[in-house]
Amino acid sequence: TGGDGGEKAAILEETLTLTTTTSTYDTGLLDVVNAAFEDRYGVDVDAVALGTGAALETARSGDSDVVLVHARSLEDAFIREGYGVNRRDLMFNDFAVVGPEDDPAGIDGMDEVTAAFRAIAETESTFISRGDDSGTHAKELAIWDEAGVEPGGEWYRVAGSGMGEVLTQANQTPGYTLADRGSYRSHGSGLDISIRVEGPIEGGPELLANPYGIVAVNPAVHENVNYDLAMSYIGFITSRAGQEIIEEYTVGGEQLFFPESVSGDPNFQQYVPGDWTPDDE
Amino acid sequence: MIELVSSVVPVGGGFTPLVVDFPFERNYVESIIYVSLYVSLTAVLLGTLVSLPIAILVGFSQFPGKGFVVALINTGMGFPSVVVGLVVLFAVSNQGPLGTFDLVFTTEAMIMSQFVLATPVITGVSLAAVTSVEDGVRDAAYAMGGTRLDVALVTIKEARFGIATGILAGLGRAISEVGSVLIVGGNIVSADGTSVTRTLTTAIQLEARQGRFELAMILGAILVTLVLLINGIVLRLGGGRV
Amino acid sequence: MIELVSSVVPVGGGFTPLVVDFPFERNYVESIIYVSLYVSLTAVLLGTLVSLPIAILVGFSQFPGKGFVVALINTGMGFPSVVVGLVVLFAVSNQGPLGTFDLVFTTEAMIMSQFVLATPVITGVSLAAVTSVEDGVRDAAYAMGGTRLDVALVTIKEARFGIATGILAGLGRAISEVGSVLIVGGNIVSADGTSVTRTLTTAIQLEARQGRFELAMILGAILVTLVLLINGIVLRLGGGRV
Amino acid sequence: MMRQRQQRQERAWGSSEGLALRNISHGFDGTDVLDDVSLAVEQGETVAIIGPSGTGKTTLLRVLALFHRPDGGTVEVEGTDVWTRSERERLEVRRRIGMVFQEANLFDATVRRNVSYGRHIRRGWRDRLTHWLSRIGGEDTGEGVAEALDVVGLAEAETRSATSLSGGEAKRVAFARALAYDPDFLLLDEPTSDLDPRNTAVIEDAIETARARGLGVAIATHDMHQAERVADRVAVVLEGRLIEFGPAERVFTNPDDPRARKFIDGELVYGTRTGDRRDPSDLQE
Amino acid sequence: MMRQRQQRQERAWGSSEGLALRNISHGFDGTDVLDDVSLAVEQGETVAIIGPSGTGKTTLLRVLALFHRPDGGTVEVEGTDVWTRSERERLEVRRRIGMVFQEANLFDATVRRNVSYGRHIRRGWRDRLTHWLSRIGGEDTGEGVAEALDVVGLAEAETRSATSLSGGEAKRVAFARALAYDPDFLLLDEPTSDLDPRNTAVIEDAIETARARGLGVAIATHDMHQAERVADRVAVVLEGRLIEFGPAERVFTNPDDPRARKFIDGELVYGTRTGDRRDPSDLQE
Ligand SMILES: Nc1ncnc2c1ncn2[C@@H]1O[C@H](COP(=O)(O)OP(=O)(O)OP(=O)(O)O)[C@@H](O)[C@H]1O
Ligand SMILES: Nc1ncnc2c1ncn2[C@@H]1O[C@H](COP(=O)(O)OP(=O)(O)OP(=O)(O)O)[C@@H](O)[C@H]1O
Ligand SMILES: [Mg+2]
Ligand SMILES: [Mg+2]
Repeated sequence: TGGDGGEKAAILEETLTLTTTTSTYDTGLLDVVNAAFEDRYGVDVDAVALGTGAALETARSGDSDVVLVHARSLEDAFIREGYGVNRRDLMFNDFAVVGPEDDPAGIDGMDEVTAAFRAIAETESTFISRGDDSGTHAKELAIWDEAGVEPGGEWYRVAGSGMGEVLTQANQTPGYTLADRGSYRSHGSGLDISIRVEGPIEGGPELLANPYGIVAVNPAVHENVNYDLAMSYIGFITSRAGQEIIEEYTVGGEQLFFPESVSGDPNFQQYVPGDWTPDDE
Repeated sequence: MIELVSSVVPVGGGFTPLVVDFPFERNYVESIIYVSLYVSLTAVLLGTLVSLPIAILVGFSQFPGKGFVVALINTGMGFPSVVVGLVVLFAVSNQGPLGTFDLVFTTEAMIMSQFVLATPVITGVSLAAVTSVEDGVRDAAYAMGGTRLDVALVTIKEARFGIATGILAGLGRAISEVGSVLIVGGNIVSADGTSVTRTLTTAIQLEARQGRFELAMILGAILVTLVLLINGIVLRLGGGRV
Repeated sequence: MIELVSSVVPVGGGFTPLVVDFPFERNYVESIIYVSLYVSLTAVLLGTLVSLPIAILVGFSQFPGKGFVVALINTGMGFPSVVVGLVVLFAVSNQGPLGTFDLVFTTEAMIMSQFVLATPVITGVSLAAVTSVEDGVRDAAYAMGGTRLDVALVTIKEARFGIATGILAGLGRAISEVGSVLIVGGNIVSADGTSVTRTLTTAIQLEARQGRFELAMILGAILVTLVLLINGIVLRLGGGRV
Repeated sequence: MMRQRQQRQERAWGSSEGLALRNISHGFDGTDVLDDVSLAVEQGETVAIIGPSGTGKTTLLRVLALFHRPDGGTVEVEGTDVWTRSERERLEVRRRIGMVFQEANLFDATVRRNVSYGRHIRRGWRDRLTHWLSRIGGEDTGEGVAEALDVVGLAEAETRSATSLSGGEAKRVAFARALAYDPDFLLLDEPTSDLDPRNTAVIEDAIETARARGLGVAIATHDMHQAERVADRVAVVLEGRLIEFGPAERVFTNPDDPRARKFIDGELVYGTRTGDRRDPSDLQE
Repeated sequence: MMRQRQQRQERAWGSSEGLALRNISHGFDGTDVLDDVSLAVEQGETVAIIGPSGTGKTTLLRVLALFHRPDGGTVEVEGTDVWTRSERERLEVRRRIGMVFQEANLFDATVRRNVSYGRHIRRGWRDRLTHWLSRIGGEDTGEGVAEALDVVGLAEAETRSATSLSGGEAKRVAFARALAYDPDFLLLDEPTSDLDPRNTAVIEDAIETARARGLGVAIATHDMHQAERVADRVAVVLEGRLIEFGPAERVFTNPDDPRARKFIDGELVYGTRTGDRRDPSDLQE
């Protein structure tokens, strides 16, 4: 609490609606961040977990004030269309290839994720794809592309489900899948599959990096959105205090996310679409 | 259901025994139960108020295309909840016709979508129940000077067991569905761990998604127990014939 | 539902008009429809075969605790589909009692979970319908030398409209649910874009997750149209009274 | 009763002061059941409606009770064509008519609730609520219920469930139900068809009492003896037509229509098992 | 019929060759309805069961038709205690009994299907299937249906829906339904209660024909004239007890029990409207 009464009372009634992806939500990080934010500003944060596409779509129709996702290309489109403003790099973690204990494709410990994907395809080991246009799905397709493999056939299963469901499926089938570290860690006990190819956090390839961004909804498009509050939230979460919370957040004793917004070497590209150059227009 | 849980637990392997350690905050579970009951019971209550007159009207009037109307009502029993959720979302969204009321991610929007889901079930089953009431009984009420409303009330009384079943089927559909409440409600809890728009079903789904199956089961058992209690009450009140 | 879609499209802004360009592969949609119908109709058929004897037995015998049994049946109408999905998943998983049959992520597992969801609805509504059949009609069948089965068949015939409603309500619950089929079926399509375990509802859910609400609506419209057709057929066959 | 007497003076243009059918025709799904039937039941008289099975007696009574808007002709109450009036006014008319159906048509409730139902629905909604609230915790005694049940000899059955009654008992409860709210007209469809002679006599006594109090009674009956005993006027219906309508004495002794005579005679010669039975076919025109 | 004659020789230990009740007592929910009733219906005879309303006539017929396992006493068919036999054997017995209920209890189907139902369920499942398949595209003609309907004068109603029948028509269809599958026993509960004299005579003729063909007929009736006309033996039931059971002539002219005489007399003096009616209370013991 704290802070002086006058200003606080003005925003006390208000609610900030944050849409995010289920995988982000399910790590539990936002519970901690939002509690701190609510404590500081005295406003309620409604965190709504949706598929990546739905999270952005909800923001497009002005039903949320701020979006937190990890799918840069979709974020870029969102900004290009004018729905989002003031994107900030927020934090990152990484993806990892998880798979069964007996490792039928023999990829355990490979340094190159593209090689691992090629091995999976060659051995026709079951691979479960998110198939839902999420950030994770986009990353998976990028890796296949990089590996020069067109996935298809009996072994390649398109699940069209969230990360949690796909992890359960991979565990049950069993099969390989690409998972973000946060979801893998925070998935409940009883997973028999484990990490086969590590991401950059554990020294794996940069290709598996998973950066998160946060974007405010453009108040010029939707005048009803709570832009001030959204910016307060972005300010808070990218502040030193916010980044410390992210830094200190652990599941099962391990750090899940690595802060990225506080940097001596600011990345201007974070405010605009990733592929934008000044002479674009 | 409780039995189900305990029979299931060993399969999942090494879970904490349920009795030793209830894995949820009391406040969390209580608020979730409250939201579930508030939303579903309100939706079913409203649905019943709308359904009974429709059932009586359709049941006892003859008009061309009646069969089609009945088929339409019954089709409502198969509305996919996700689509209903989306339709309600569009309606309450800022651009939607109800945008000014600011209902996105509120219990009111959840009530609206559950109303849409439950009402055809209540109407359809009540219609069948009401149709099976003998003409003679309605004739008697009419002959004794009953108004339309009196005749309708007598009919409802005679069909009470079927109507109670319809209401319970509607409640079952509402309280057990997850597709629409997730979309229009957003499954929100406040920072102090109190449910804003989280229901038992969305909480179950959350736990299941995260692989915490035993917790999902516990919440499921709570839901089923609640439904059983409500069923007992409704059948006792409404189903004199049982 | 078609109307809903077109009234909703403008809200979402600049979507392609529906007629101009059907946004799915024909093969994809056809295989999804096939899986949906196969799973739900099989589950409802099996559910009906189980439900009718139970409804007749419970409806016409008196025993202590009957009210409780009826409440239990009706409680089944409120089973949360996610929990049913989890229970079936455990049953068919490698460690589960049915592990040897290798049913995880198959349509068979989906049929099992939809059977669990649809049967209580069919039983509950049929029970109410059967209870409303006059004793005199059953007496007549018995007096004319009917076996138990004959009396049961006469009862079913008299209650046909109510039973048809129950079957349609069960079908509605099965074909519109997404929680359990997603868990036990996995929403899988093969690489050539043919559905393995993807149903209309899981496809709708997928589109909705991706924010492609208008595609979700189109699939929803297809689903509702199918349900309407089936309703028409069932009511024509079974509901002579309408 | 005074009310009606006054109205009689005021409404000189009405040719009947009771319930009347004028040139009624009515059918179901294309088949004609009633054809040009005119008949009146005045207050203080009993009209018996007789005729073979399936001839239209029940339909006639139901048209009188305003169940069906007739396909042709008018239904008049004290000279007023009721089907030109508002539903509200027809409700008032219906509330002056008590009906006993051919089947008992009891509600699935206690005998008491069946018999008190007529009074119940005449209460306003506020009264119903007060009454309902006052009943919580105690049982309704139901004014008039015990008296009406007493008339049919079923006073002790008041708290029984109507579904457990014997055929004759149910019929008697239905009679009590029609009596209980003190109507001006009684329409009785075979009210004693399931009753033994003693109970038949009880009901006939009740009918006579009602008539003496000024009610207009119409009774469809298949029992010629009963028609002779209770009726002031007799209507003979044959295949939907009224072939005879006049004072009981004349119709039974000297009917105008030969078929009416045959129908009534039918009964008189069926006296014993070995008796000379007529060929049913010679009842046809 | 020959079958029964043979059995009669073989089973000398049976004291009745028809349907018999021995010391039957039966009740519902704690109340006694029948108390120590013994009665038999032999083949080739008609037994009338008379008694006031609510006295137990219907219950007695239902015990005869094996609806209720009696609380006490035995139900015997040709000397065999049926309730000690298997359900299969009881089914065979039931299939020899035709019953007409006090209410028509028709199925919600056509008249034809109602009347052919008895034959239908006697078919094996394979026959039913063949029959059902052979019917697709054409309507079932239903052997015996037209004949049975002809007996009750409703041949032309064959294709009508049973729900649209008048009260008396429904009762006659119910009678045809019981006749249609040629039973050995006919149990009739007020079969003519809703019928005019002509149709009553038709039914009574049919009863007489059946009796002459060797059927055993039990008829519960409230019509003393009818009992006199059709019955060989008469049973008088009063408050669940059989107070009189003997040849019709003796019971009607000279009953043993004074209450039986009073009950029967009740009818005889109710001849005219002005007649001397007895106080119902003097029928009580
Ligand atoms: N199911 C039942 N539950 C309770 N009581 C019953 C039931 N059936 C009949 N009774 C009672 O048993 C008594 C005898 O009934 P039953 O129907 O045998 O009379 P009945 O002689 O046929 O009369 P009626 O001439 O009026 O048809 C009546 O008092 C009746 O109320
Ligand atoms: N709802 C209906 N639909 C079609 N036909 C009907 C309907 N109600 C009655 N009928 C027919 O109309 C005719 C007259 O029926 P109604 O019931 O008036 O006869 P009724 O004189 O009362 O005969 P009963 O003495 O047998 O009761 C009958 O042929 C009957 O089958
Ligand atoms: Mg009639
Ligand atoms: Mg009886």
